[in-house]
Amino acid sequence: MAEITYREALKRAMREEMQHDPNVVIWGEDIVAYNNGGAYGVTQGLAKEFAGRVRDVPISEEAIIGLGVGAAMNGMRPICEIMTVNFTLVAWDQIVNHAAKQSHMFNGLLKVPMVIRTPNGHGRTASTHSQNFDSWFASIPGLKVIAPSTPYDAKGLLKSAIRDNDPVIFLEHLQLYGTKGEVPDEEYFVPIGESVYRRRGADVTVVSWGRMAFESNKAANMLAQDGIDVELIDLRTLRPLDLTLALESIKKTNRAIVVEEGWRSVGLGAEIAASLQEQAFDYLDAPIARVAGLEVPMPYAKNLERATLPFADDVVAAVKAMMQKQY
Amino acid sequence: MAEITYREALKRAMREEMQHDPNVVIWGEDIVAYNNGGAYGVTQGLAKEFAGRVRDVPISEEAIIGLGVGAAMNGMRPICEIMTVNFTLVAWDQIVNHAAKQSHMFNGLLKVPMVIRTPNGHGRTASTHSQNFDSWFASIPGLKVIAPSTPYDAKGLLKSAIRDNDPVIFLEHLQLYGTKGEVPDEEYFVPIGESVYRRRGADVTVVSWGRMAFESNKAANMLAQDGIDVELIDLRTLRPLDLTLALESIKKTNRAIVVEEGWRSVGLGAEIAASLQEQAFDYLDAPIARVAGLEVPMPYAKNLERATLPFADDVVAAVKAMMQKQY
Amino acid sequence: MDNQSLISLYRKMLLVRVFEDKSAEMYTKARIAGFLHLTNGQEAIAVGAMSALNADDDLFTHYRDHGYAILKGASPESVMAELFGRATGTTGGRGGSMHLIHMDTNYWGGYAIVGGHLTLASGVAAANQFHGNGRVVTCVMGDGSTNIGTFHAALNWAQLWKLPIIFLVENNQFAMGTTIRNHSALPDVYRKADGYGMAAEQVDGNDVLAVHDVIARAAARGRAGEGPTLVEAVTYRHRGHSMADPDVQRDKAEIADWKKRDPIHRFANEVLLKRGIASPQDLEEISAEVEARVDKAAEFAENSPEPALDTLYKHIYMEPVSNMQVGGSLIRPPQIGARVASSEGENGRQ
Amino acid sequence: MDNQSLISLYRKMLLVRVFEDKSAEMYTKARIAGFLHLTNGQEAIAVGAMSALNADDDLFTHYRDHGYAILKGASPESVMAELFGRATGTTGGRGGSMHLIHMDTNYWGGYAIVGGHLTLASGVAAANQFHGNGRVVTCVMGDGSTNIGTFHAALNWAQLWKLPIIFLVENNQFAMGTTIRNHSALPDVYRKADGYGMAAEQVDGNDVLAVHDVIARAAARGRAGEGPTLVEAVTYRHRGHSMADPDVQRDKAEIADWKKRDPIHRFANEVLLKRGIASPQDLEEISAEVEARVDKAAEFAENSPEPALDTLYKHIYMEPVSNMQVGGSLIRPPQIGARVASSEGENGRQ
Ligand SMILES: Cc1ncc(C[n+]2csc(CCOP(=O)(O)OP(=O)(O)O)c2C)c(N)n1
Ligand SMILES: Cc1ncc(C[n+]2csc(CCOP(=O)(O)OP(=O)(O)O)c2C)c(N)n1
Ligand SMILES: [Mg+2]
Ligand SMILES: [Mg+2]
Repeated sequence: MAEITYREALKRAMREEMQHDPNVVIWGEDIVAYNNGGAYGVTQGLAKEFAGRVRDVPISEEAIIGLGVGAAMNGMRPICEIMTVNFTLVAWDQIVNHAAKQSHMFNGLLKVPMVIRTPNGHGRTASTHSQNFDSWFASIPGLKVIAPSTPYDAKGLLKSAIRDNDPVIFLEHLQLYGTKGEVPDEEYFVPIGESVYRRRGADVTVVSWGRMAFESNKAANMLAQDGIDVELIDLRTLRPLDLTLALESIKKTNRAIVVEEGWRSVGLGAEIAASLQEQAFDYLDAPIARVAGLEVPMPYAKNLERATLPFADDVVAAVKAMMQKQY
Repeated sequence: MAEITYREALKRAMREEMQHDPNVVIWGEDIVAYNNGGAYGVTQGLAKEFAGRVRDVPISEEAIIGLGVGAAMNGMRPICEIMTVNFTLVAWDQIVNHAAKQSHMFNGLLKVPMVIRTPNGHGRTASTHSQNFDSWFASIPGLKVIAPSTPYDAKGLLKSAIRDNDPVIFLEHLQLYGTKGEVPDEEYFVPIGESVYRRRGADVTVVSWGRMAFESNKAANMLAQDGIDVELIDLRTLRPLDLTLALESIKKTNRAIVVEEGWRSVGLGAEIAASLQEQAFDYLDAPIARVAGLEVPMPYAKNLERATLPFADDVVAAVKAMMQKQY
Repeated sequence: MDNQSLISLYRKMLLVRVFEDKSAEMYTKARIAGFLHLTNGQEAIAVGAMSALNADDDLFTHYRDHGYAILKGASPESVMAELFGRATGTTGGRGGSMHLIHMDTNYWGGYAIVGGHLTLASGVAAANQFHGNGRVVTCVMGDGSTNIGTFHAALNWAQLWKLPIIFLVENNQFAMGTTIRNHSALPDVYRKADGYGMAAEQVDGNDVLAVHDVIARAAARGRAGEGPTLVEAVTYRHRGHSMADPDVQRDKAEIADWKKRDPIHRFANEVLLKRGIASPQDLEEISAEVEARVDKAAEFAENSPEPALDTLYKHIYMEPVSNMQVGGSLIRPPQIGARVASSEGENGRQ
Repeated sequence: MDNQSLISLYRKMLLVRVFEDKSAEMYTKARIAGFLHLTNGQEAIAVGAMSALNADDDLFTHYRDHGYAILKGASPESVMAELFGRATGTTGGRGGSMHLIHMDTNYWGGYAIVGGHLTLASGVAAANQFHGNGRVVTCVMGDGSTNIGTFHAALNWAQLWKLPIIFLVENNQFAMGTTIRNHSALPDVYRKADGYGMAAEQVDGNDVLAVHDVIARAAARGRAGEGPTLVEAVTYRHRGHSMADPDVQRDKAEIADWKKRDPIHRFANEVLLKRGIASPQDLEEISAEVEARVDKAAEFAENSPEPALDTLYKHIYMEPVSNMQVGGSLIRPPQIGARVASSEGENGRQ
């Protein structure tokens, strides 16, 4: 088992699936010529390997998604790359009113087996280029939404997503592309819709996903040194939302914190908190807390960007505050 | 004080503000010629009264919002009518990345005093034409979001919205256009950002807005006959979100239900439940419950549409279940 | 075209017309609700276009779609039942008037977000090209739909990749109540192709044979790998935008004038009767036959059941995840109230 | 144009060039982060265009905006400070390189969502028209931005209402790494105006005087109420798309070839020196002066403070509601952890 990057894991998933099924294609802006394949290099080399199946397209996200839906309905399995998640807004109607609704509205006569791959993330790119819409995606009936935090999950879930017969929003993360982890050489799939324990612990339940699962894990390591024993759940799939482990865990720890990167108000964290208090009301020793990004259009300046985003130390502080507070 | 419709109240607000300020204009699809003014008749007569200031525009919602933002920055106060909320998705980028971010990103050098008026609602129009995005709007920093449930609030809040210096999403409701209520002849304003008690009661707190505030009020009347005493809070503004009354009420009733029209997952109801349990944990005798629309692309068939949407009887059932249940 | 085919064009136009009139009647009888957009006056476009294409050629339309669905082969019964919102409709009552479909002959459906389907149609064309299956896509829209962003994004891409697709604009000169001079910088819609170097033709949309010829040429272009064509068929609708339209804004004289150019009467008079292909009596027989056909459809719809309530969650996902719950959440919402209760027992039934 | 003006064009082009080179240096020294898009090779467009317009004419640009901001009157200091993310920058460090602004002269800012600003610019033009103030808007974009929906929606509307606006496309023949032949059905961008019946001109974007003339004509058209013009200025960038671009895909010979057509050297040789307007020594003096100017800007930026943390919530709303809390919620989030603690005490400070 080799250590590879999250980026490489994604590429391997696509390569394997393109070998497996000739109808899998990749369409996106600057995924062929630029940088030998992609603004973030995820598709590097694939255009050469699969002639005619990886194509650069015009800048028009509404058309990338729309053509992807059409091609998917008509026998292909397109992977549509949107350069960053910020540009999905241009295609919002095509995602919500078209990709997500086709199979239900047309009573199962159509299906839309497409994957929309797009990275979240930041990097001093200011307010229109540093956003996180995980929560909105996770609220849309008809979509499946995936946000892996490790190379292993990135590969296994992307393979599942490509084989799935529903439209899948696959949320990668700029800050994770370079992170490494063990990935088997043999083929494997990670099932869609199953959360996982990243770490077992007795004191407090932390529920997270994507970059914040990564940061929460760091936080758990730091907290362990202070004798606080975190049980960390990585959701991996955001829709359908699997809260079975969170529920199991909270019945043991009696305390939970949801950690998310996006805006706090009406975030997926709110859904998780609301659901858990409904389901585990009698087990709670403290209100369910949320750590989230500040509700500010992201500024460019280094110090302001840092202040806006949540990191491991924010999780540490939140856990400590919860453990100390009397209710 | 005369009884007038919600529709008429909206029109009066626009007429008064257009008389007050020559920079107020209305742009939208089919608001002049069609039906003498608007698919739902809200602007009827205004084009004649204010020559050149009410204009039909091409079908291109991205341009309606974009031009509105530009005109607002440059000294006008445009009211942009989007025929129904469903079509705001076409303009999603223009709303989220442009309307909402301009003043912060440009450090206060620009302001965007525009109102985006658009109705929610249903009426056997199937899945792409029967949606509710209140929750998404309410999560966007930089926007103010209003959803009045009475003619009085419709007029007073629309006047406040037009005078406000920030972009306001003004969510009307098809099912409320024909409802009547008392509206003073004298000028008045309803402040943005203040929730209101619609009904005082001791047993259970119901928090709602828009059509569901209307339905919840019906439900409260029905419940009163069974001796259940509902305290009903109408949020009126969804962003900024005023939960002060809800908090006050829950400390008295110890039980709360949030009632919303849209999809349950990651809805504003989740935010309210999550916030209230954070703030009033020690006062709760039961988990905060949510009544919401089913997470289904809306079907056309009468029985299926009815099953998908929440009405007063759903609120009644939810309140009764909560009152009966032992925790 | 042989006489039989010419008579068939007439029958089809009449069928579409009579079907529309019947649905108008059923709307006023409250059998049909929501939006109902009728195509009276525009029948020559659908009939001319469909007659020039292969049975398996692909079709996308906007919401003014009853005629297209029937011409593609959906039975009038299934279409009327859909308008009624019944289980026997083309989508089992889910889509209604605006979202008919007939996948047996690659009719990919009616769409109601203006311009939204142009990109989908282009994607189907891209798949046709990828698979080299020789099928050509026709994508129908109104004049008002040529100003929205997706029109541009789709046409640029289609021309760039030389996709086998025909963009067919039914220019009835109004977007709801807004005349084309108030919504489009260029009222000559076909000239919008110039911005893409795309082939384009303008045609009298009330002349069924002219429409046939233009579409035949465009389809040949598509099949030959020469890329898309923008076709503008100029026409006029006899009724309001939808049954909800009071139609106050259009000029009464203009409407009367266009009614004189009715595509069905015109074809009957100028082709069938004039050339002696059919007698007035033949035409009356056809008419009676068509009326009976449509009556049967209405009767079928009337007698059809509503969709079963427990189908509501079906096909939100084509591939439900093992333990997926209703509403996309894997844990069961608390059992409070009807709203929640009504979704009970739906485990894994998406 | 008199000699002084000609020399001024040269000085301005050089200022933009030297500023770009300095920002590249500062980027490699990690003073600048994020995306940094430089305009080397394209300077004649900004300088030519701005020289043809009034000081209060409106300007919108895409993210390749340093030159435009400076030409509109923002001091090199404030621009460099913005690139550094400092409090003294044009937006106090909020926008960075892609979102410069200078409202004193109606420069409405740089925008980074491709095509997103075209509608905003049209709205500013609509307000100019409404107020009859005689101002003309210039809206700058790249060739890659002419394929997205908003391009179409904005151009149709602008032509329909005859708005006083110039759509100025800097056609550097690439959208990031994608050549125009792979992204645009028509590589002759100016011909996209044909779909709107809009006036259009194509111009050598490396000829500052030619650009001046075209923009002057377009502005006159706008001021005369004749509506918008689409201007295509053909050019080439000497560097990669941004500082992050390894620039592997462009042909080395092509780059070298275009460098021979460098707009600054060309103007110096073919106009200033050839016509005896300036001597080589004059040009060297200008160069030294410009270098010093830019050094001063970098020094200013270096010595400027970071924005104060407590300004973060300012201007999310221009008109905070009486009791509005941080993050749009009126009740205070629970005081747990740094994430929340950092937003303490912000009551009413939006
Ligand atoms: C994006 C969007 N905006 C607005 C509407 C509302 N609407 C429905 S049909 C229509 C007019 C369309 O006119 P046209 O394209 O000419 O088609 P016609 O109805 O004349 O056949 C409008 C504005 C919509 N369905 N979608
Ligand atoms: C809607 C959107 N999609 C994608 C991007 C990413 N992106 C930034 S610049 C660019 C290329 C634009 O090329 P062009 O318009 O020719 O301008 P140039 O950079 O050449 O000046 C792309 C794809 C974006 N910013 N916005
Ligand atoms: Mg029309
Ligand atoms: Mg370019």
